Amino acid sequence: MSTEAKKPKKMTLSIPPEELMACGHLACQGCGATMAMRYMLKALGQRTALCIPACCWAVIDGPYPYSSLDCPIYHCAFETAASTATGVKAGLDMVGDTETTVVAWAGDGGTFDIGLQALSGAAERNEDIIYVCYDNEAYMNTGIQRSSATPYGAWTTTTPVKHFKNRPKKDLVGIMAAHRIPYIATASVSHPEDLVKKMKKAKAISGTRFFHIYAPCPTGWKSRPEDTVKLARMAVQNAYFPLFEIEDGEKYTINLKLKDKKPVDDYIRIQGRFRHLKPEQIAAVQAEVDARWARLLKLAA
Amino acid sequence: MRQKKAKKIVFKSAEEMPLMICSVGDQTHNRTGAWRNIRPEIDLGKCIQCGICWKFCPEPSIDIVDEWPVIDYDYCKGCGICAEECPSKCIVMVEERK
Amino acid sequence: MDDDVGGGVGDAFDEGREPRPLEGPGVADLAAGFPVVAFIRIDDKPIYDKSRIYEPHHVVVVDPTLVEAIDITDGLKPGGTIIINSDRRPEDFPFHGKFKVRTVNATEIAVRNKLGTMAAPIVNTAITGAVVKVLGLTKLESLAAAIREGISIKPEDNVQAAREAYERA
Amino acid sequence: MKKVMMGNHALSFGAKLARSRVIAAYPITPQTQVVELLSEMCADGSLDAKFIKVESEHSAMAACIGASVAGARTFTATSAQGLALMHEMLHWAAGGRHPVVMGNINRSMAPGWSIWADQNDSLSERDTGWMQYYCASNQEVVDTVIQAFKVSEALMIPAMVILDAFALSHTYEVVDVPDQELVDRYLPPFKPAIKLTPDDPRAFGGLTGSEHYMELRYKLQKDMEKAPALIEETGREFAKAFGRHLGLLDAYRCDDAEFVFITSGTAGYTARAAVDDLRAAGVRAGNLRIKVFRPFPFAQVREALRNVKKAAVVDRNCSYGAHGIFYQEVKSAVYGEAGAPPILGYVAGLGGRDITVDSFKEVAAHAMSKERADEEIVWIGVKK
Repeated sequence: MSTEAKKPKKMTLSIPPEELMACGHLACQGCGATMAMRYMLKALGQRTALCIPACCWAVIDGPYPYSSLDCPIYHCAFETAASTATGVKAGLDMVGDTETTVVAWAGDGGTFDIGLQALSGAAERNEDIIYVCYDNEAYMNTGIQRSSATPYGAWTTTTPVKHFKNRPKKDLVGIMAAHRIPYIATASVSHPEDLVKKMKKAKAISGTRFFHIYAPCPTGWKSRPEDTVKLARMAVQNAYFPLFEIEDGEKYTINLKLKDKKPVDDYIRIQGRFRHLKPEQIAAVQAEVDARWARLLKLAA
Repeated sequence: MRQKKAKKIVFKSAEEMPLMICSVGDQTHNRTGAWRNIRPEIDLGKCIQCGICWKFCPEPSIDIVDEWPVIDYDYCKGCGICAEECPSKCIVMVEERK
Repeated sequence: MDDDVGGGVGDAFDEGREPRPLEGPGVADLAAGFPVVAFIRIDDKPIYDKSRIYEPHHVVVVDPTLVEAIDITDGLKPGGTIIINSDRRPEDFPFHGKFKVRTVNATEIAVRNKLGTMAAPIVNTAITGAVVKVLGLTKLESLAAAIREGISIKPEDNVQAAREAYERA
Repeated sequence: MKKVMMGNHALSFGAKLARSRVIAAYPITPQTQVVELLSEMCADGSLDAKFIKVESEHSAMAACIGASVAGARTFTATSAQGLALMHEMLHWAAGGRHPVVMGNINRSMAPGWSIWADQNDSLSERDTGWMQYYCASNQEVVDTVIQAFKVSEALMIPAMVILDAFALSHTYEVVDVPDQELVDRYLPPFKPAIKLTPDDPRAFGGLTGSEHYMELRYKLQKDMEKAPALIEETGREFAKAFGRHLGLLDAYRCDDAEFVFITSGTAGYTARAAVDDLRAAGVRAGNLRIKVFRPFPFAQVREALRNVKKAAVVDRNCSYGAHGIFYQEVKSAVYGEAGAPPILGYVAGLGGRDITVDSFKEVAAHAMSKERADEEIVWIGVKK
């Protein structure tokens, strides 16, 4: 392999080249959450302050006295991402820094479950923060226990195969929409351009902005590390995790229209956490996804 | 884009530690390349310089040097996303000899 | 620390006299309908005793129904004063004679001055007018100034209620 | 300027005079007037602060921590159940070295629901790394808030300013409100050496291994140990500026005392009245009010008890299965001292039961009838 063989052309990168995340971090191989952080920081830039509760990122960033990010971070208590971010924003404002974007960056456990009260409080007050939930659909940092973001059918260490989770994932975006906050978006690590674009849009809005980012976890989903982007893309294309925005709790916009909506079957089959599902159970997943998609189309019409 | 490769920080006494529990350096002392079981190899002859491998690298351990992707094996954990996503199939995963 | 409770009773109450510390540990209950007891100590010297008062010199009864419900004379020092918000005469009360009883219809005064409603009259300022007069605590104008400083809603109606009670008591 | 105000408003005035920049609070009886007045002050512009009306005490302390690490002077207030809900964040504030100052109204813990005074709420937080000041008058409340900010910011350790429910929180007293200009001279703006800013990006509070954690806590303890001297020093400075001394202990007629009460909070003032009565009856009594419980003034208590023949600690709290909590600390302060007096422990006033001059006389009579402590707890005023 040699570079002399070909004349290099000028590369056009589809996302900003600036890196605010350094190598050496502690994420597992093929970690979706790590990609989500990298893309968000590319969009928001260095003047970003992060509040990170207990979640994978509490570890990924690196232990004391290190950090992998070139932004200030406050590692906060599990249920306090939104409330700590509220305080950081107020504190920065009062010391004269009104420019820094304050981000609460939490996993699904810290958002859907233990941090929901603080998030709801911050959203109701319309605090001037961006709240990002990177969703890997279980408590991965503690070793794959079910959260209320765990989808129907999934195995976790607390929903063993014989008693897999038989309730659907909580509709968090719906809950956030009910708060009538100025901006809500879903995003996926398979679509970094879309993520960066929406994050930049959110940065220019004031008030509470909420992102739900789909972040596959090879460790917890029992999938191959190299399939992380593929799985995320499949989830977008089969409407398992559609990409859309909600402005002011009302105006729904679907960012990626699905002309040819794929079935969930392939997506389910390449993840070990769903291995036990029988065809009729997969059909139930399909029915749920179809119903959610139909509802979204109606809301966005 | 190139990251500095920092040294490990050793505090010899409590006195040397800042009052607040805060970072004083980055994680680049941690050569995560040691985790790797399979290594990506890029055939630049087939590379179309699309930047997709760079875009999807979670470390990020793929740099763009003179318009070509270059893998930093000090940090590449060998996840294989670059090979999986490469549209020209110019990256192959090769078993690491340890 | 000796001087820290010995200051004046505040601008409005001060009148340039010897300062009088003032205390009232409220034993407020959470819900409506419970009897509420509050206390005030007045002295020229610093007051350190922070406990409730068990043997008062005077008793002020804001809610006349309490006269039937509890023994409002419990612990009252002989010859003490009882000021009751009531439309009855002092001699109508059984403890009249044993104690010095004074009545003022603070409810009527409050309602006429649009303080609360007939069902829930707000009688605090009216009864205070009577207390200040009967016990000779301070001048009416000092009380009026305190009310204006401390009450942001309808201050003049409250001052008027206090004035009427002061004049009638 | 002298004003008649309730203890809760004394807290608000303290926070205002200290120029708090961020206040995050949640209402709880008997604390509500603290936050009501502060929100009015923020609304009418007399206080240039952000008031965050959070949805729980847990979030209140989280927001205070966030604001503090960003470099803002931060205040909150709570009581009892609210303080207990904050428990996790109290560790966070102290461990993270965020000098938040908080008013706590001492209220008994449920169940059954109680809104009245005792100290088990704040004393349950004694091991969190917060400084604790117990006040006996509204003047002391307003003064202590100002001093607490000065000490806390010097040491980067948070502090609670504590007052009894109703007996102080809702009691109106005369307060000499310190002059703003003098307060500004006494308490300069908060300028932490390290703070959360993109200009100096750091990760705060990350995963800390056993090779580092202990040193960080060692530093907290070492700085805590500096607090007693600093409290005395800033107390003298306060006296110079405002004419009122603020110290660790308040010794009343202790100089020649043979028998002393050891007290805290408002009971520590009621005890003075009992001391006067005992003196009139020929007993050389005194009262040692412990104003600062954390850090515990071990050396100062030891010194104060040097010539005392007997001491009775009256606790408005109980560590169930052990003793009154001040009693434990006082005993450990004199442990092993040659000639240390017998120290007896009394528990009184739980759930807002009144502690009266007579309660103290009962304590004195009991203590004087004993050679030494022969019960773990002597209960005062309980229907056994």
